[in-house]
Amino acid sequence: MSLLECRGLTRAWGAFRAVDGVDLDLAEREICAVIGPNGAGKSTLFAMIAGNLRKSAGTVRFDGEEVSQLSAPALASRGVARSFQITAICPGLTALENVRLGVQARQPLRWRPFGGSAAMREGETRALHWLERLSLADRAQTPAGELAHGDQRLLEVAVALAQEPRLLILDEPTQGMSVEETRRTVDLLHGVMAEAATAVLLVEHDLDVVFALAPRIVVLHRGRKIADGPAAQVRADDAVQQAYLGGLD
Amino acid sequence: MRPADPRLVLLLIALAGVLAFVLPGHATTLLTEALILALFALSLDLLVGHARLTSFGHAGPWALGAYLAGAMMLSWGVPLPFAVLLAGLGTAALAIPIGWLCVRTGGVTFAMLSLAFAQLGYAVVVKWNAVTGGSDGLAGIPRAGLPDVLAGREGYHLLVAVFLAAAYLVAHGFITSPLGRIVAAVRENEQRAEALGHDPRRIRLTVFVLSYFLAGIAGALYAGFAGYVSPELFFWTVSGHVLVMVILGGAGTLIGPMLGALVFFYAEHELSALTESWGLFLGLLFILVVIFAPRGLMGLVRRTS
Amino acid sequence: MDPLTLFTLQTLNALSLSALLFFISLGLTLIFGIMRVVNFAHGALFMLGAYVGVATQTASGSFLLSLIAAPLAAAVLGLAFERCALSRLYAREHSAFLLVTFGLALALTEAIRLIWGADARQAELPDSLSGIVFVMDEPFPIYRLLLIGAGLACALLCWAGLQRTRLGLLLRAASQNPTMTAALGNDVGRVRAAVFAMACALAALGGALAAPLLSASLGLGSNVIIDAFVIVMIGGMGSFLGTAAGSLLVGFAQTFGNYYAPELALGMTYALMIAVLVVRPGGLFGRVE
Amino acid sequence: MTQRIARRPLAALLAAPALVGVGTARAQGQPLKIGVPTAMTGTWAALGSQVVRSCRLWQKAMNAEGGLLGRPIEFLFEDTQGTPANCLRKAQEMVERDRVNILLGLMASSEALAVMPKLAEWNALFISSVNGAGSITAESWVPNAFRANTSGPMGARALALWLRNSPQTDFFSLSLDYSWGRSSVETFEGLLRGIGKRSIGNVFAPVGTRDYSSFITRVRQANPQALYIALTGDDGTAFLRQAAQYRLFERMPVVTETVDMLFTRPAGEAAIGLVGGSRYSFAYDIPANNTFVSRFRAEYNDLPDTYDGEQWQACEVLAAAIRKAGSTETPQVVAALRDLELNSIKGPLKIRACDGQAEQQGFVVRVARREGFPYPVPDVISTFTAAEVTPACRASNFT
Repeated sequence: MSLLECRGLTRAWGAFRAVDGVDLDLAEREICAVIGPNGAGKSTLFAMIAGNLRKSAGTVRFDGEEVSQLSAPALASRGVARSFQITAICPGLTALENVRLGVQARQPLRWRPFGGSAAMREGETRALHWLERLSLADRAQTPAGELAHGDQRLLEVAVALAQEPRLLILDEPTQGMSVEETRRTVDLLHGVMAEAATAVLLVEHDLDVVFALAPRIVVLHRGRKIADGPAAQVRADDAVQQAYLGGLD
Repeated sequence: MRPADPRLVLLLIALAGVLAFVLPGHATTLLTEALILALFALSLDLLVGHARLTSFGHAGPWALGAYLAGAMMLSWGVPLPFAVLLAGLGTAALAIPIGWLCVRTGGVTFAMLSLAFAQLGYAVVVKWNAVTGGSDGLAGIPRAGLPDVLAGREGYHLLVAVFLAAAYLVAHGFITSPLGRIVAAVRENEQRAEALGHDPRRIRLTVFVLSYFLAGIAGALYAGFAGYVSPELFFWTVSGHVLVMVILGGAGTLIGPMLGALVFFYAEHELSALTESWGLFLGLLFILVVIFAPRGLMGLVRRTS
Repeated sequence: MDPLTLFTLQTLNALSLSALLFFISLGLTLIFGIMRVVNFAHGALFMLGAYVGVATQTASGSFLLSLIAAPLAAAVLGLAFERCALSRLYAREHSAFLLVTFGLALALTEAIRLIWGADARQAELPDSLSGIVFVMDEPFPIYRLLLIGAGLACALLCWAGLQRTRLGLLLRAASQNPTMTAALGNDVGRVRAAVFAMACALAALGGALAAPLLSASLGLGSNVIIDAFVIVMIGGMGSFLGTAAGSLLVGFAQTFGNYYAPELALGMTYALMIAVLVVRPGGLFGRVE
Repeated sequence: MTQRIARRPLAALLAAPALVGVGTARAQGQPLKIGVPTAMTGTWAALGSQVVRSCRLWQKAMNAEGGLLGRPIEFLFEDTQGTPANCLRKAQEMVERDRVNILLGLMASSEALAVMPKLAEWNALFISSVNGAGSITAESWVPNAFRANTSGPMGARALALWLRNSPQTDFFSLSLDYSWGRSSVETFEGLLRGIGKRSIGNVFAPVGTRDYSSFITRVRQANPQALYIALTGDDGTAFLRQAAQYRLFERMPVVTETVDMLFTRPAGEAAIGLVGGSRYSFAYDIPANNTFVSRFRAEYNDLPDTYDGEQWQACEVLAAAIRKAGSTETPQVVAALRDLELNSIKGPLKIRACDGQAEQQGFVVRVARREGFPYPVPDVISTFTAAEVTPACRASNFT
């Protein structure tokens, strides 16, 4: 039984259908990339899955439970973690604190109004672990807002991973990074994604990154799924080339 | 800005408490009122400093706490400590529905909604003569049920100092607690807070209710201190003054607003004793502080130390 | 009075109150709209306008001159204050503006008391304006008709100014995106200075127009500011159209409320404000921040 | 705490010109400190400035004659902005730091009601000169509190007595929706029934009302033969000006509980013809009052208004009590005040032992043009004896 089952996901603004009847299944710990030209509806699809955007039609089942109407926080506490196209981190708090908040999101007494210092300390050690895995440990005490753009992207991934999610959504993790930074990020992501027991949905423009990280690829075009399968097969698919590389209609 | 070290703050409060036995009578009474205002400013700092929700209507819970405690002590002789706590709880209970409406918005809309609720409180209190005494207010409120040693000037001062210390511990405990850190996360980035599984509105409501609870406690202590409550306590100028105390002291540090309250209180009190035109000098003082002390007085303290 | 006459008179009363409220709140919405800043000193500037208006009219005998002198004085004060205090604070948080305008309010109120003393000041209206006109054989003051006319004219003038002129375009651009406007080579600093001075002038104009009805007194400032906040919030912060609508809504609500249910009138205004802000946090016409 | 700097209030423009002592004060003894926590700024500033200048004039007069019991008078003025919170703090500081045991000149009724329960604890006494609320000498009365000034109900009573022989029978009342307004209208309507007239309605404008147009329309709709208003200060001025613009006074005479030049003067022409009770009128023609008025005009080049006269009278009452007691200690002065009789600028006066209210004459005045005065001024048109206008002991109303 798959972790995530999306049936007929649609989002329309008036006549324009940003996402048009997309079905998507994802198994436990499966890593899948979603690619497509700009405006293909990738981010819209993810926003609907993560509960950030209301669905015009379609259903989402997560871990066997019907979650179509749930809000983002509700989905998050069910084990969905995500990074955003525009980095969403707490600029005024230190990098360590940001990641610790990720760890805290899974702790049972996370809403304690008083005390909880033991759980907080334990959270910090776990957080430090994720910072090291994303090579940010040396800037643990730096306010997140003062980190470089690339590091902020990595920090956001660290926060998401710290939540030990069942499903991790990464929205263009290497966007705005230099070639060198991108290669470093891909190596880091490859390591952590293998280690973490989480399924991953990845949105990425850089095909090298996609083919490096994702065994399975889904291709969106004009809101519709035009290909879904192992990387090599999709790569050779002429419909993909048609939409992507060749004569765009 | 990071809140200061709690041990230092508790020491300062203990020092202020002990001063009652050193200072001449009138100076103690003055300091008691200043400590109550410090508690009031502390409660607002939870909203303005920690959750970045600027409230223009913080006179609302302050006056509500005063009226609740005043009525309890005047009509039913409820002992003061219980009246103060019950008044705080009553204010917190009312803060839930009010908060649910206010925290949905932010920025100036939140400020104006809180102002509107405080003014609504003023309108209700002025009209409801039977219970609130209308524009004459409630006079002759006894410090019910207090043993003589606590009802006297020094005793009441110590009681206020104890309440202030407790309120500070509650506030400091809250902002360093897991929930307190989530409030900070919501302040910093709502989208990230949602992605961490927290509903921003409900999280903001917790800090809103705690802030109103402490403001209600401060108001109740004032009712016991002055023995009189009147609709003026609801007035928007009171909200303006406490907001100025918080900003003057340095929002977000808990100790800053408490110091801001003392500085504001003594500046207005001493200046108005020196000259009828105290408004001119106090106004110019604020303008200069804003320009040359960006992070408020605590900013100055931090920069020099 | 038969019901129709009563209704007509009350409508005229409501329109004159709406015009007065429009003048009171226009300056506030202009400042917030352009600079996203709440001006605590708005009430004190309104009071300054009333005092300068009365003083000018007493000295010169011309009501028209007072309507020019009051805004001018406030504009000069506003410009000076903006240059030496506000201009240093634009990079700072909102709370800095709150505190500095609160300081200005305190200082200005005390300065007015020092200059003009504590007693209320008054000047007789010129004969041409203190007459009455019969509406369905009931007397109605000409001055209130003038107020309605002035309100309408000012509304149209401001609307046209904002929508049709280059300065208006510049103001709106600066309010939506100051950085972009600056990038396009406009000196946003000067725009802000002009806006603050203009808002002070409008507040003072409101004061000068209100003086014949209310007289210039020290309590004027603190009472007026609450009405201005209510109107600007109901109409929509920074929305010029919203301020006009808010003034009409509150003007009619207060006039008819005071007639039929004076007991509830005080609480009703705030209940109305809460209702609007809960349903539409940005106000009727405003943009949610 | 900061050493008490010798208090030199800034020579604010409005305050009296520097008091140059005419004769050197012959009094040597330790100064008699009297506390005056009043509203020198804020909405009540105009009333506060009258209280302050009247106290200063009395101080100058007393010190020129050697002070009280050989002790020079020293007033401690503190600004309360008219709010009870400030008033309590300032009064407490005067009592505890400056050893003041006599408080005068409190402004708002709410301030008096806040301070009175503390008088016993402070062992201090308070003589009211401004507060008109009936409750001060009724349900809220405390032993150390006295009221030298005419109360609200006494003003309404004098007016009702004058209205006995006026043709109008149907009255409508208008006031602000706060306790002084409500008690004033309630008293007046009760008195109307006593003189065979009737009230055909009343309306209370919300506190802070600026525009009275809909209330003026309401009055016109009720179309009474006469209108009773209980408004003072800025509210009174605003109403008179706006009602005059509607030509309301051509349709019906307007009467009021208390006529202060404070609000009739800025109302200008609109105030002409206004009839009402008066707590003090400079036009009351008796020798004591005439000397006070001439002394006042010599000092301030202005006519003494309601609260100038009331404050002076309160000071006279204090002086008489201290002389009678031969001491300035609270218990003795309080005892001396009970059943104290003296002739003040408003004629014979007796402080009642049971509730501290000064039994004194009631006056009715009409605002009219008078040559030699730049603006319309109130003229005394009728006087009533103390017995006729003072309510029963500890009653805030007339049964």
